Amino acid sequence: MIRQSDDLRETAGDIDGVPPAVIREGLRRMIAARVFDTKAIAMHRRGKLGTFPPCAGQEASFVGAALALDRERDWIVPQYREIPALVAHGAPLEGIILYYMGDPAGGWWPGSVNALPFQISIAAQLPQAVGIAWGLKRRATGGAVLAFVGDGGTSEGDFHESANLAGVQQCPIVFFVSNNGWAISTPRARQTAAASFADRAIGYGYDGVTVDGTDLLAVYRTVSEALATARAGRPVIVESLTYRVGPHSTVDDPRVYRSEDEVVPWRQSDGYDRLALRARESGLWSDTDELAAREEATREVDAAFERAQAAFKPATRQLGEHVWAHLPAQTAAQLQELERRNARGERE
Amino acid sequence: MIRQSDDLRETAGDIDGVPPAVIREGLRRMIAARVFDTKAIAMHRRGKLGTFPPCAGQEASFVGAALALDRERDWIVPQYREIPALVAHGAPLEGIILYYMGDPAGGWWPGSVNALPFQISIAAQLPQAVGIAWGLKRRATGGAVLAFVGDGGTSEGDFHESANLAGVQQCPIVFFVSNNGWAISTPRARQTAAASFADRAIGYGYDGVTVDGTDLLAVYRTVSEALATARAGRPVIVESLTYRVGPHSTVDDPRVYRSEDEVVPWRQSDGYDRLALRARESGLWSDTDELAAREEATREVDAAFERAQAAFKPATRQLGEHVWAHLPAQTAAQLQELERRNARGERE
Amino acid sequence: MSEQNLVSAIRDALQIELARDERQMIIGLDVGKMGGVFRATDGLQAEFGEDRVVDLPIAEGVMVGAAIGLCVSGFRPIVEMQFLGFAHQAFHQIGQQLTRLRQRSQGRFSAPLTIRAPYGGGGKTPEFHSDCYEALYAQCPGLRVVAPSSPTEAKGLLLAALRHPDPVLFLEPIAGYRTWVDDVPEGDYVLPLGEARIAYGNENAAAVAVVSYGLSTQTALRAAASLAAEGIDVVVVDLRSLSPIDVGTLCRVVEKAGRCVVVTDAPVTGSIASEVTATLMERVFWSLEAPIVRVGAPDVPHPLGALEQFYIPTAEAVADAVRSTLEAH
Amino acid sequence: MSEQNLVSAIRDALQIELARDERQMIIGLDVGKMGGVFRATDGLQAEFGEDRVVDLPIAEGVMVGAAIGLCVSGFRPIVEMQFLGFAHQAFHQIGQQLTRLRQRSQGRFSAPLTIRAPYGGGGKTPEFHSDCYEALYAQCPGLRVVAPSSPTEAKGLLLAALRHPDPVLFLEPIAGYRTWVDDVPEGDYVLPLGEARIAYGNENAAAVAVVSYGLSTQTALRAAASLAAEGIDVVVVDLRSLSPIDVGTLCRVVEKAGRCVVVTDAPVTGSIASEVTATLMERVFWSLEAPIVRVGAPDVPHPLGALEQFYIPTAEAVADAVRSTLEAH
Ligand SMILES: Cc1ncc(C[n+]2csc(CCOP(=O)(O)OP(=O)(O)O)c2C)c(N)n1
Ligand SMILES: Cc1ncc(C[n+]2csc(CCOP(=O)(O)OP(=O)(O)O)c2C)c(N)n1
Ligand SMILES: [Mg+2]
Ligand SMILES: [Mg+2]
Repeated sequence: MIRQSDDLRETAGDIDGVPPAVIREGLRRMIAARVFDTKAIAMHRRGKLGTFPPCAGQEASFVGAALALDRERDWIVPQYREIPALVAHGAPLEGIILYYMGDPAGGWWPGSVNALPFQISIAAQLPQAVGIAWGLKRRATGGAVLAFVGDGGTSEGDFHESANLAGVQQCPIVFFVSNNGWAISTPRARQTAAASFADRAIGYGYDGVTVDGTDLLAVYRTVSEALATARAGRPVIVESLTYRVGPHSTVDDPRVYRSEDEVVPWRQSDGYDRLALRARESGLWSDTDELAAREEATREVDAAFERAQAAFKPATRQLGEHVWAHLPAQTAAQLQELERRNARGERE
Repeated sequence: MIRQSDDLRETAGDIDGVPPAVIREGLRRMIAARVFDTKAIAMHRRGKLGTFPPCAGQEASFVGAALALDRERDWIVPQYREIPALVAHGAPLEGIILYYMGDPAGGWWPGSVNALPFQISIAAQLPQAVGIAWGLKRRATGGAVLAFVGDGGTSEGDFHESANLAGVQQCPIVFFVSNNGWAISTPRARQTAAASFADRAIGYGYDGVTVDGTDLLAVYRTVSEALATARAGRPVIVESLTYRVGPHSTVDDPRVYRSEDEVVPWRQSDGYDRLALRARESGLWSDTDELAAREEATREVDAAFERAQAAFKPATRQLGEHVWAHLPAQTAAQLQELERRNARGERE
Repeated sequence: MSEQNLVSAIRDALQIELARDERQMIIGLDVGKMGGVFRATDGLQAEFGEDRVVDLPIAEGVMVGAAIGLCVSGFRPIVEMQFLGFAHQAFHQIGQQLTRLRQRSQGRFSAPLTIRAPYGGGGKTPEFHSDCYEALYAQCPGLRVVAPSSPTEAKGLLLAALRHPDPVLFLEPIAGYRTWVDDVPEGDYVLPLGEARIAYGNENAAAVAVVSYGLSTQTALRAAASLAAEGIDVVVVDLRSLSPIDVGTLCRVVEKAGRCVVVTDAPVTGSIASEVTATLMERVFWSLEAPIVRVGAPDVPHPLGALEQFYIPTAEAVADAVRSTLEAH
Repeated sequence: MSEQNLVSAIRDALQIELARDERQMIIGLDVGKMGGVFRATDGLQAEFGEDRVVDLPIAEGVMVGAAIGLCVSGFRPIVEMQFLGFAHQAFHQIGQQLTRLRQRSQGRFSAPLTIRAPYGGGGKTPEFHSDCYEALYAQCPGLRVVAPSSPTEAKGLLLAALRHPDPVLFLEPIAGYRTWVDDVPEGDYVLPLGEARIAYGNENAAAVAVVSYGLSTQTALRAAASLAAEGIDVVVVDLRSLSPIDVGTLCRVVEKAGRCVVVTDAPVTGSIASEVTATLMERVFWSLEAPIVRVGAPDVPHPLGALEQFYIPTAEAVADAVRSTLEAH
């Protein structure tokens, strides 16, 4: 089999206007996302990881959106499921792993990564996202914010207040609604009577657009355009139509509330498979590439889990770290007392 | 001058499809609203009434909306400015006066009046309105809820969560947005970038409509239709375009934040004047009617103020009344102690 | 009597009340087909229908607010707050609307609803799922706050809450859902609301009174057992009701013992333990032989799972406090 | 020094800090042209521009949340909460987001912002405008809570808050806005955050320590004056910082006096007075000659205007408590 040189293929021509380098990176990252997901679920089963939210089915959506960002100046404000997006933006895997091991030391990214930490309270990160965008604008950085929220999250007051203020302040922000059909056991249809989440934008005075979230190219192009609009001071709501193929989390059993029939078509329109097919046709991707990507991802993920496990040293001391800039004296005393107590190993 | 008999005029023919009886009641109630407003402001100046929110400019909007209701089965959920609507629905003036005198004894209406009390926290009454509508539907009463909120109130999370849930539960509710141009000193344009508040409805999966809030007939017809839609399980957002001609409250001075030029055209399109002109042309209204209505209103308002002042007997005892069904023993003891103390008249 | 864990006792109470009173309904997140994230409403939608057991959009504020409105329309909704930590989103509806409907309407309307909320550590949950926020709600006049300490207690107190004319926040210790097992009375079983109970020991013979509630009562009971082995007799007062507090029982027992340790799982500052201590200070000061000691979590947020073991107050900490109280003079 | 009332002292501090640090901005309701409902930001938009003094839609949650985000982008917003009672709508953003950004990001991000909020009675306001909700916020680890008791204190503490690396909730007693008048130091004037002060009396000679903060310090001072006329010497400890509390000063003074009255304008249950009392119980029990007494409002919501006169704790109530404390034995 003749294998084109990477260089050649990187310039072999766009698909749907998306450059080959992005397509190949997208494919690699989707593979890596699946590898990570699978490993994380396995580690949870072995008791090595806490409750974990798999993203199977949403890889194209998360990766496509993140690749549209300019890592130097654009920000991601995540909820908890958008791991592939954060990784594409530069967040280290081991931090993510440590976080899901229940170690707060993992919940952050180095200063070069323009992203907030995970945030668990549904939609409560959105007001902060608007504030960041507002600040970027005031500083005239040209940067924009990509704020993630789920279909369920759109029902919260925080979603509304944020989307509305973004319009008023003309903030450079894209609200990315991952409409994956479910909020735990609650189907999209019980989340709102609206026909689409993109339609919400009308009520805030800007544009909304719905995109096929299993089509990485479409997501990439849509988010790229949305970011351009946002940079000009007009927020955008992007609704990504996708599906949570797996459980809500590693402690959820979706069979209780949905039939496998519903899942099947979504498995069949897997984002990676769809793009890989087209990329193969265009000579941008091959079995060898796939294998290599999978091997590399496995190596990286395994190494990250090892690093995380080595770094995992939960300690009483961490309880009070970074709660305050100036830890109050009484709290410091409480924590010292607790450290002494815990050091004696009296815990049941 | 020949004066038609009342009977004749009540059947003299509709204007814009609104029956004469409604038109005449609307005119009388708008006059009464203005009389009440004026007296309340005067009483505030004389220190006999607390901070009071005048509704000048919005009479047509409030009265037109309330007259569309079926008092037997429909509910009003007010904020604080909708006094003419509450009065049209049966709320006693003296209760309203007592409330604004700062006496909690005034904050309620008799059991025959389907309305919640005033509620001051912006938009926080809306979730309750949805719950009432939900309950009316479950009881199959055929009743609907008219929930009032201001342009400012639409920015709150409570507005969104309520509007969205109403759609999901298909509640018989009409959200009546009194877009009076201002939220204290904040102009409508800084409240949202959306072109209209009616457009919000799209994002909730139902219809929104904007109506000229200085045209009582238009408001009446629009709310009537909206109620019919709502009774069938489809909520409606009605945006009433109106204007707060007076100050936000008796302690506000609008000259600080808006120019008198802006107010002039609204004064000129006064809801009463507009409708009275047409009613006069149709033979439904006359100077005599106007005079009679004003005299009657003045009598009623004066009497209500007198009754309120006679009833006004603030007492320590009231502090704990109706806070609990079962007042906790310690709280009862605190209040007894306080009653004793206050009876000694030691207050500074 | 039948052996039940906490979830099952709660489900039992819900089932009884939905069957008995058709005004009762359950609303919340994932309470329908899924039966709630802890399965406390399992099977209830199938039994009582989609009109009475209703899955809602994710919006805690309107969840509580709509429940208030449903009361006005004559229903008695039971709100399942998925976790107490998410009631923050509904704080204005709980602390300012739910509690004031009655007074604002001078008694015409009331909101006799119950909000059930899992809370407390032990589950290694993500952030906000375990924080002990109960003292925030005990500051809301007009709202009762109740925390059961066993499956039997849960059944009896929940049925009482569901029938009470005042709104109740009913706190369910996550750590107990599966692990607490009890012989729970069958059928209708109602405990009084607002009365503390003696959960352990003899109030006339105890050297120290240990005051606790919810999860911390189990901690106190473990401490009591180990102290008994050392020959130290304590009496454990389980508050049950955090608002209002049963001051009568509390004072009676502490007056007799003369020494007292108050246990909470919450950060100690501003906690229920502080309120209990202040109340005792005012009322039984002259009977105290030693300062009352609060045992609680440090004043930092409930940590992520891996640190939880270091954070939650232990039986040993309670026992130490009892010992130190006995040594104090 | 210049004679200033509370509003003017606050405006002064804001003006100084906006001029000094261009990261500072003011956001909130009606803070622009109108200069805030109490005029505390009067003229600041004209001086610093619409980018730095910004009127927002009515949405308290996003007001605080966006301020957090602005901090991440390098700004230091000052949020004017129109009234403390409306911070309930932002309770999740304050209690769970603002307080956790630093820990969640392991110190990378922080939110050194200040929320200013009018609170407390005396203004005969509509519901929610006067309630003393401060103890709710003192339960949020990661958030400082400060309440000044005079114009000078307000200026010094506000400037300290605006420069502090931790978020601060700054409580402004409505009753003091126009009526408190002081000789306020001109120019930059910063007081320490987290230290209580002796507002009156001699801690070495006082028979009773009266602990208070914000509005209640003025009440305590009036009580002190009338007690002095009777020959009773008290020392008034003005907490200034409600979270964290300056336990050192508190204990030192109360230990010396041996008797203590704690005053709050809030419903007494779950109040700052309860926390102060519990802390003193643990730390200075052996020095106490009488039970500590809390003086506060009854456990009911702040009433509508006409009843306010019956509700707010009076100097006479404080003086009575002091007298009863002296009689106790
Ligand atoms: C404020 C709040 N309420 C409830 C929860 C519990 N909860 C966790 S995930 C989830 C569903 C979220 O659904 P969606 O927004 O669609 O995101 P997805 O999980 O599908 O990615 C819920 C209700 C929460 N974390 N925060
Ligand atoms: C939650 C909340 N935030 C702030 C306020 C203070 N406030 C009282 S009235 C008002 C303006 C309301 O404007 P709008 O909703 O347009 O009603 P209008 O006064 O014009 O009738 C504000 C901000 C409040 N009452 N409640
Ligand atoms: Mg979803
Ligand atoms: Mg308005």
